[in-house]
Amino acid sequence: MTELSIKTTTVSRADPTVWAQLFRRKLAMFGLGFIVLITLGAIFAPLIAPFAPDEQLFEGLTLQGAPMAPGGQFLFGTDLLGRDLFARVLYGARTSLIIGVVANGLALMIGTLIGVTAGYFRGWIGAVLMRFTDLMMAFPVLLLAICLAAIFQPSLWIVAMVIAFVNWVQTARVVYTETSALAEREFIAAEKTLGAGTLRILFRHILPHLVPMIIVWGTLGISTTVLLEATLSYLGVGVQPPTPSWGNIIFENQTYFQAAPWLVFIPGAMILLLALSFNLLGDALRDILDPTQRGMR
Amino acid sequence: MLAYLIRRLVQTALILVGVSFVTFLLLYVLPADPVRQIAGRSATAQTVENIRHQLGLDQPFIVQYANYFSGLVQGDFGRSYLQKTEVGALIASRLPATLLLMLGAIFCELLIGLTLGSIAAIKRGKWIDQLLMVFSFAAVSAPQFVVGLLALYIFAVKLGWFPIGGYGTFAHLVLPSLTLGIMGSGWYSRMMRSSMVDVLRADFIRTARAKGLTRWRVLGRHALPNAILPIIAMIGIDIGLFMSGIVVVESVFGWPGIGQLAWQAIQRVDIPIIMGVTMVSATAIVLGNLLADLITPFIDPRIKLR
Amino acid sequence: QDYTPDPNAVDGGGIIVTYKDDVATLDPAIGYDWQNWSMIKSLFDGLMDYIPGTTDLRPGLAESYEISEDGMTFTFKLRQGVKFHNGREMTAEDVKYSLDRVTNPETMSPGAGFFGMIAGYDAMADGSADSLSGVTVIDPYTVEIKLSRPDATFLHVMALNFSSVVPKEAVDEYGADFGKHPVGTGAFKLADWTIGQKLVFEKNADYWRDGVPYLDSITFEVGQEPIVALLRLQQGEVDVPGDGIPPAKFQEVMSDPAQAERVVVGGQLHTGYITLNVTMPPFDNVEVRRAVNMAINKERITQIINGRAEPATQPLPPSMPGYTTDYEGYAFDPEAAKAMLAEAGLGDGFATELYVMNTDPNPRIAQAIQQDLKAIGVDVAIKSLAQANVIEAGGTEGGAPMIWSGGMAWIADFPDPSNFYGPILGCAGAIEGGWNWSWYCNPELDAMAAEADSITDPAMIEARLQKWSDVYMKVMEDAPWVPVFNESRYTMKSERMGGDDALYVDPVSIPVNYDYVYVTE
Amino acid sequence: MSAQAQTTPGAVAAPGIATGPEAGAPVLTVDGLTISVRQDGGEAVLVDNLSFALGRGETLALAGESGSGKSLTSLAIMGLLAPGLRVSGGAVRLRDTDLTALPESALRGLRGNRVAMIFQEPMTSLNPILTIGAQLTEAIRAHEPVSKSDARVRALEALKAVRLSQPEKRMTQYPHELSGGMRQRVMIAMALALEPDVLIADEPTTALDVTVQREVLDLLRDLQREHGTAIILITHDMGVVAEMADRVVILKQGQMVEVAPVRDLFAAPKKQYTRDLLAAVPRLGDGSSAQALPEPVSQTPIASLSEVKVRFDIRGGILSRVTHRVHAVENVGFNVYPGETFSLVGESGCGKSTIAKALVGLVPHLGRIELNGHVLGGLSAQDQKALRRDVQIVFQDPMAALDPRMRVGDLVAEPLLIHGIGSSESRRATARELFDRVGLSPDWIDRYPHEFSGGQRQRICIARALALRPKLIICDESVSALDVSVQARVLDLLKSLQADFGVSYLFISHDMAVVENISDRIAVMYLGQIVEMGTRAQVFGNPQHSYTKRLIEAVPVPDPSFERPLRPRLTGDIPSPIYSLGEQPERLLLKNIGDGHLVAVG
Ligand SMILES: Nc1ncnc2c1ncn2[C@@H]1O[C@H](COP(=O)(O)OP(=O)(O)OP(=O)(O)O)[C@@H](O)[C@H]1O
Ligand SMILES: Nc1ncnc2c1ncn2[C@@H]1O[C@H](COP(=O)(O)OP(=O)(O)OP(=O)(O)O)[C@@H](O)[C@H]1O
Ligand SMILES: [Mg+2]
Ligand SMILES: [Mg+2]
Ligand code: NI
Repeated sequence: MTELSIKTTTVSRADPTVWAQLFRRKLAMFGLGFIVLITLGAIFAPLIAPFAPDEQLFEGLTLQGAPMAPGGQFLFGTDLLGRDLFARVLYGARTSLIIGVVANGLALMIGTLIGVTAGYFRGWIGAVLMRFTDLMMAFPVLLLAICLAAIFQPSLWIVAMVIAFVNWVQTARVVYTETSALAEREFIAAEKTLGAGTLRILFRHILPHLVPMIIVWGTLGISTTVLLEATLSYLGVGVQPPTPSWGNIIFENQTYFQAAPWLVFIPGAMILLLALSFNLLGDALRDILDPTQRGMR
Repeated sequence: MLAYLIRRLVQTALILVGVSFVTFLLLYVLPADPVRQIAGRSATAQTVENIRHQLGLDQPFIVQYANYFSGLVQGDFGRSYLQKTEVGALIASRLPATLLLMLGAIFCELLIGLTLGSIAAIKRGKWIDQLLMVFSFAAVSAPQFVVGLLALYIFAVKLGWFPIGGYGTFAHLVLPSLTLGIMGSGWYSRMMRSSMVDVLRADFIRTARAKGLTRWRVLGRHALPNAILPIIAMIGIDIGLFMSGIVVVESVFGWPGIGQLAWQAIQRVDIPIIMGVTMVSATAIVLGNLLADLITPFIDPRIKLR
Repeated sequence: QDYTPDPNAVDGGGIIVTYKDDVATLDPAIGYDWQNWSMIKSLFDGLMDYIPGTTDLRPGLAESYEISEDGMTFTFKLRQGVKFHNGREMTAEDVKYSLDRVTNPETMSPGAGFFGMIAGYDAMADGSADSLSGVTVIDPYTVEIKLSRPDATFLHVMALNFSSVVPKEAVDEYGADFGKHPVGTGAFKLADWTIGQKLVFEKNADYWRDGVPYLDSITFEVGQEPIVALLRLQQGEVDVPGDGIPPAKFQEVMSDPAQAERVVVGGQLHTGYITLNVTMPPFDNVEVRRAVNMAINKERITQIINGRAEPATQPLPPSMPGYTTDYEGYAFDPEAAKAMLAEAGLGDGFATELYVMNTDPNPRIAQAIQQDLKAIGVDVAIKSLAQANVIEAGGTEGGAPMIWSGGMAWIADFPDPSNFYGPILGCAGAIEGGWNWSWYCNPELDAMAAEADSITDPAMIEARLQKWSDVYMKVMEDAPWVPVFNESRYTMKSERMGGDDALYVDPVSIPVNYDYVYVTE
Repeated sequence: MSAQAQTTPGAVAAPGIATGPEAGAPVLTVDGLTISVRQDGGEAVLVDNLSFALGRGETLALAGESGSGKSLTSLAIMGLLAPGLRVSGGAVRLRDTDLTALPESALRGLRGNRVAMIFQEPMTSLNPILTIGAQLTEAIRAHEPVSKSDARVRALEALKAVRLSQPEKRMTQYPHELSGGMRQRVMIAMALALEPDVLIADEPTTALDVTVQREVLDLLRDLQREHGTAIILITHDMGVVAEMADRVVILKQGQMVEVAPVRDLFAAPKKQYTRDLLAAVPRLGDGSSAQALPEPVSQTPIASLSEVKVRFDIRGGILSRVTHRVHAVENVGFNVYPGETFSLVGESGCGKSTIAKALVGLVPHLGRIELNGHVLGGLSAQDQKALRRDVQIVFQDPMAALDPRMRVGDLVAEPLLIHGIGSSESRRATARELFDRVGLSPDWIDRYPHEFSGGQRQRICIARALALRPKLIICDESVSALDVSVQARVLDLLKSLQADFGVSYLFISHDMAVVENISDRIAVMYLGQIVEMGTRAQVFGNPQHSYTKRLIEAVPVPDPSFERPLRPRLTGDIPSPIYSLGEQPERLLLKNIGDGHLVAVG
């Protein structure tokens, strides 16, 4: 198990400068700032939010039952039940962060692991893993969701698990293709002749080359999983009304995007910014940690 | 190669059997009774039992599956519970529209994604790169329903360039393809950028430039094919991802595809249709992946099919 | 005659109607969606019919009918010279064949249960007979139908789509695909059906009613998102959006006078309600059920759906005969409700679940209900699921404590008070897989209902309706339901559409009675 | 300004050119060129104020220490410096145009057409997913409006000119299917086909055996004669410098040490560095003076090969069926004993690297390979790992063999880590020490591979192989890119390790002088088979096989005044190891002609 223990050496050596370099990058700092802001907002939502997220305010609806536009008493306006959208977005961040970061991260990890293994070994291990991936991809996810919804009590963790369980397949496939190309490179052969174990080759030599792609999948995955959560919740697997999530706010209100655009565009912008922030941060970290990019800005 | 192909086709068949079994099982345990959907709200218990018997739904699971499966291998998808029509015919009548839409979407994705991704990679770190990054993320974060309606509103209603939904001519195809493809184009452009950045650094690009090749040739002939490898893998995936988006896009644009059929069937537990659509889309996905795997060695000769 | 044709009506022209969902079938024995219901009505005819725009019965393919003294035998005299779309004349044999077909288990008709009062039905249902013994062909133009029990709703049943007369040879020819190749006697015939895209009906020139239909053709475009359909209506591409005005567009339409003018409002035979499962504690306590009834703010809920409904007081909708006009229902009074709960020993409230179908606006309504109940200390968890799952939970004993009926709600099959009782409030429905989701079973009321339905004498109609009124008042006392609102129908039409407004909110032909509307240009 | 436009006639093979009408006007002038790299805290200068001029038809040799900035200078001329590097001062003029000031679009028109370049590392410089043919024809068509088929014909000619066997077949192959020398010849063919005004050749013959090198050099001279091409030749091989160059620029650490006509330089070097450099040049015949090692008779071999065969499939057709086979290695057998240096020499593409790869299990082989008593194949993971500790290989193409995303220090320390040796500090210390021993600054261990020069990378690979102190090191052209002084140093290092620890070497090289210098025994390979094998004295002193003789004759002599006896240029079919399915090369039988000196008969 000496294979993995090296990890710290390089990182720690670069560590002091990573932060310093990060601080010099405006965009990365913007990303970090937004992530921190949203996380704090989610944690301290009860202190910040002017109303409870599920309180259907009498003054939140016009007499005809129309929601209030942003501004005035309601910062982000109100939704179709007269609830304060600002409060809902704040509380919704809790769900969406868990889905976008945890579930998506888990899916990414599983996918990478399976993809790398299959791509490196090819042969029957690769065949088995990739055919399993095919199977999962071909599998009707919505149906599974409907089934789970009826069997389990809906909960955030179930939907997170479902997302992690079904969303790794795409990553796995792409990682697989990349890895099988990498595995043919000469430096991997060189590593083998040094006696490097499989784990070491996979984690120290192949994985770093996949990092840019993993950043792409990971950050774009934030958006898609947050939206997927809404679909699954809609079918009854995940959070149930009135618990807000950015995805379900959009989902519930998307037909009203002309009558009450704020109901779709504000949570939409949040998702976009969250994914973008992670991307900016990830890109910056990659630039800093990845030597081959040095001096390219 | 031939041996590989045969092996993969056998595996494909096995996967499809697996998918059919699991889906059938899911539908079996699904706490929603198709018979009650058929019988309707005024039915007596007797009627319900009659129908259940007629459809063979009172038999043990294994028997039901065996019956379905034996039909399947003979190309018989069964009859819809609610429409009473042959599922095969229903799917066949809608499949062309869906395939057309998917092709259109893939075309849009590739066109937009590869172009923007390449531009971003070339202009790495410039403002246009950042702008394109925001575009990609917006494309991925935007709910397709809203994108579709906005597109319809702007290009069909306000500008009148395209018909407001419908099916038939090329003009009908443009907006739905674009809507379905826009999300993928976000993915593709990010993927493309990332792999292009890598490739542009390679020594052989330097060689190509040293030959004095035009910019287009360096990009098109040397950088693109090297960068496109992960993209190829995505096309197989896309077919799977489309299956979820297609429901929305089809209904916004009134596109007579398979998505709407599937959605209605799911809601009403019309098992033969659900099974049929699942099998067809599973086949498409698995074959799409197979195709991607077959193409890769042609693009990167270092990879060998094993 | 029973109906005066519109003097301004002009012949010719075609209209375009859109729907989101595809049309499953046009087989009258099978079609039971609200969208193919009116299409089938235009393609087929039954012995009985309704006066357009009303809930009043009139003879259809039957020229006249006679009822025996005991109300157990009906003798229908058929119209002569009525031709099927295939050119053959319709005879009494066809009537008998059609009734046999719909009650034959092999047909798997969801409407078979309606025919339970016809003699010989039971033998059909259990498969021991292949023909209804109660239906006899007297001569080519006379059919006699014997009942096994007196039933006042029988004539309404004869007006149902399920009773439509179909030609045997066409059914035999197409077999299970008859639903895609319908042949009837209706005002329109199917000209073209492009699956998943559109259906074209064309005028039946040989139609047996004189003067109608006016339209040359109707095109149904399916698979069209309601919002887009409305957009197309605003562009003048569509004449009637079959799914109505989508909630998201409702205010926009109503606030524009030019558009609002083209909206026709009418009642429909609909009630939205919450079922309270009387077999599950604490709803087995009538006090708790009453308290819940008093806790729901129906005004607010109607506000949420943009005022497209009237608060309801009882199971029956106001336009239904037998509606109790002077009944106030449970008043909205959270304080009293709270007190009542305390009395029932639930002063600290309790936790329960509310099942709801997951299409807008139902989850929203459920959330409003949730908030109302929270105010009296009841903690409601919402389970928002696909329709089939909700129906399943409702039909499972102990499956769902509360269900909001929206989206699956009871729209009457025919305008008779009995239609709101049997399957959804009677003991017959309180079974595994049944539709009585509150599992409310009161044998006493069942007896009353049977009694009311056995009053077949037209002269006694008032007495019958009073009986029904009593039944529903008793139901309200036991409070297995919270009737929430009666939804109104808002139909929008294009500028060129003509015809009486009543035709656009026809209670039995939704959205439009195609046979009588016309276009002005 | 030290550079003058004057040229001195006197190049051996092309006496007429330098005095040609245009000789006076420089084609290319490099004027005060300074190249710097952006680093964390500012800029560091890599090439400092370099000036020289190149006349028409002239050959200018850039020689000097590995890492002195030769490659950077040539890249700067092409305008192809990697991002992060930039020309921070001076100018490069092609006739009158200042290339450093030209926009990319204008440069593009000049590249390939007027100035062409042969890159140092051929593996990474060829597009891995395009066939050789595609890459060649494309270069031709980029500048001349010829049809595809014409371009193909010319590409074929170019491949034939560099003496690549079966050029038609090669056209359809991919870079990774060619041997190192073949790739290099493809690069040369590409540049030659363009017939540019100025050709920059960065170590063009490092991977070529001397006979082919000879051909290629002749070819360059032909080009020069026919088209008046001016050549900048970067090489560390003083023999090549002596034979080819008109003038020589000596570089050290980014600075010009000396510039002089070739004869003057060799005859009377002015600077100490130049003198050292020349003194370090290995000469054929020197090796015989080295002391002979004890006879390794009684010992068991550390590596033993018998009847080893390696074949590669070539697929064709839509179904990718195997149509041909490369018989890369055929029935090779030899032993390497502990403490011995065994050299493999032979024509480029004859299977040397393939044997090396088979020894470390990277290509599947037939026959028997025994390493340290274990038969290769079917070993347990543990045994395999242990074996890997004992046998190390230094790959031919150093850039491709280093993980581009790891710091070189980590790369060098990695074998220790893999085998669980030492603590992280001690490993780091070892890495620093190894860097020092191969002549690299220990301060560079936190850099990444792409930040080094070709020769430096080669040394990193050597350092990595040494880290474990293995029993057998396979060196595949491992000193080919090193300048002579560093080369001498590295060779000394290898020898001292051998003396101290009894390390054995399997040494693959095309540089006969080096081979003679270092080897105990030598095997000469030709087309996958061994044609002659014996001790150094036997092979160099008494070459029997015609190919061996040719090889020794072709060695360039580091003396500009040396007159090479005229020999007919090689013509006719170039033998190739590719056979159709079912065909086999004829098996050569080795005959012992005394004292274990084996020679192929027939
Ligand atoms: N991208 C880079 N970043 C930093 N330093 C670099 C970079 N590229 C090259 N160098 C340094 O510049 C110096 C000159 O490199 P160059 O490649 O020109 O050497 P060279 O003379 O060609 O040597 P060799 O004969 O070994 O190929 C070397 O010391 C190298 O470490
Ligand atoms: N992967 C491969 N596929 C097909 N042919 C190959 C492959 N690798 C090597 N060859 C062929 O095998 C033969 C021997 O190659 P090898 O690399 O061993 O030559 P070499 O003796 O090391 O030559 P050089 O001195 O030029 O490096 C060549 O003809 C080459 O084309
Ligand atoms: Mg160099
Ligand atoms: Mg080699
Ligand atoms: Ni020429």
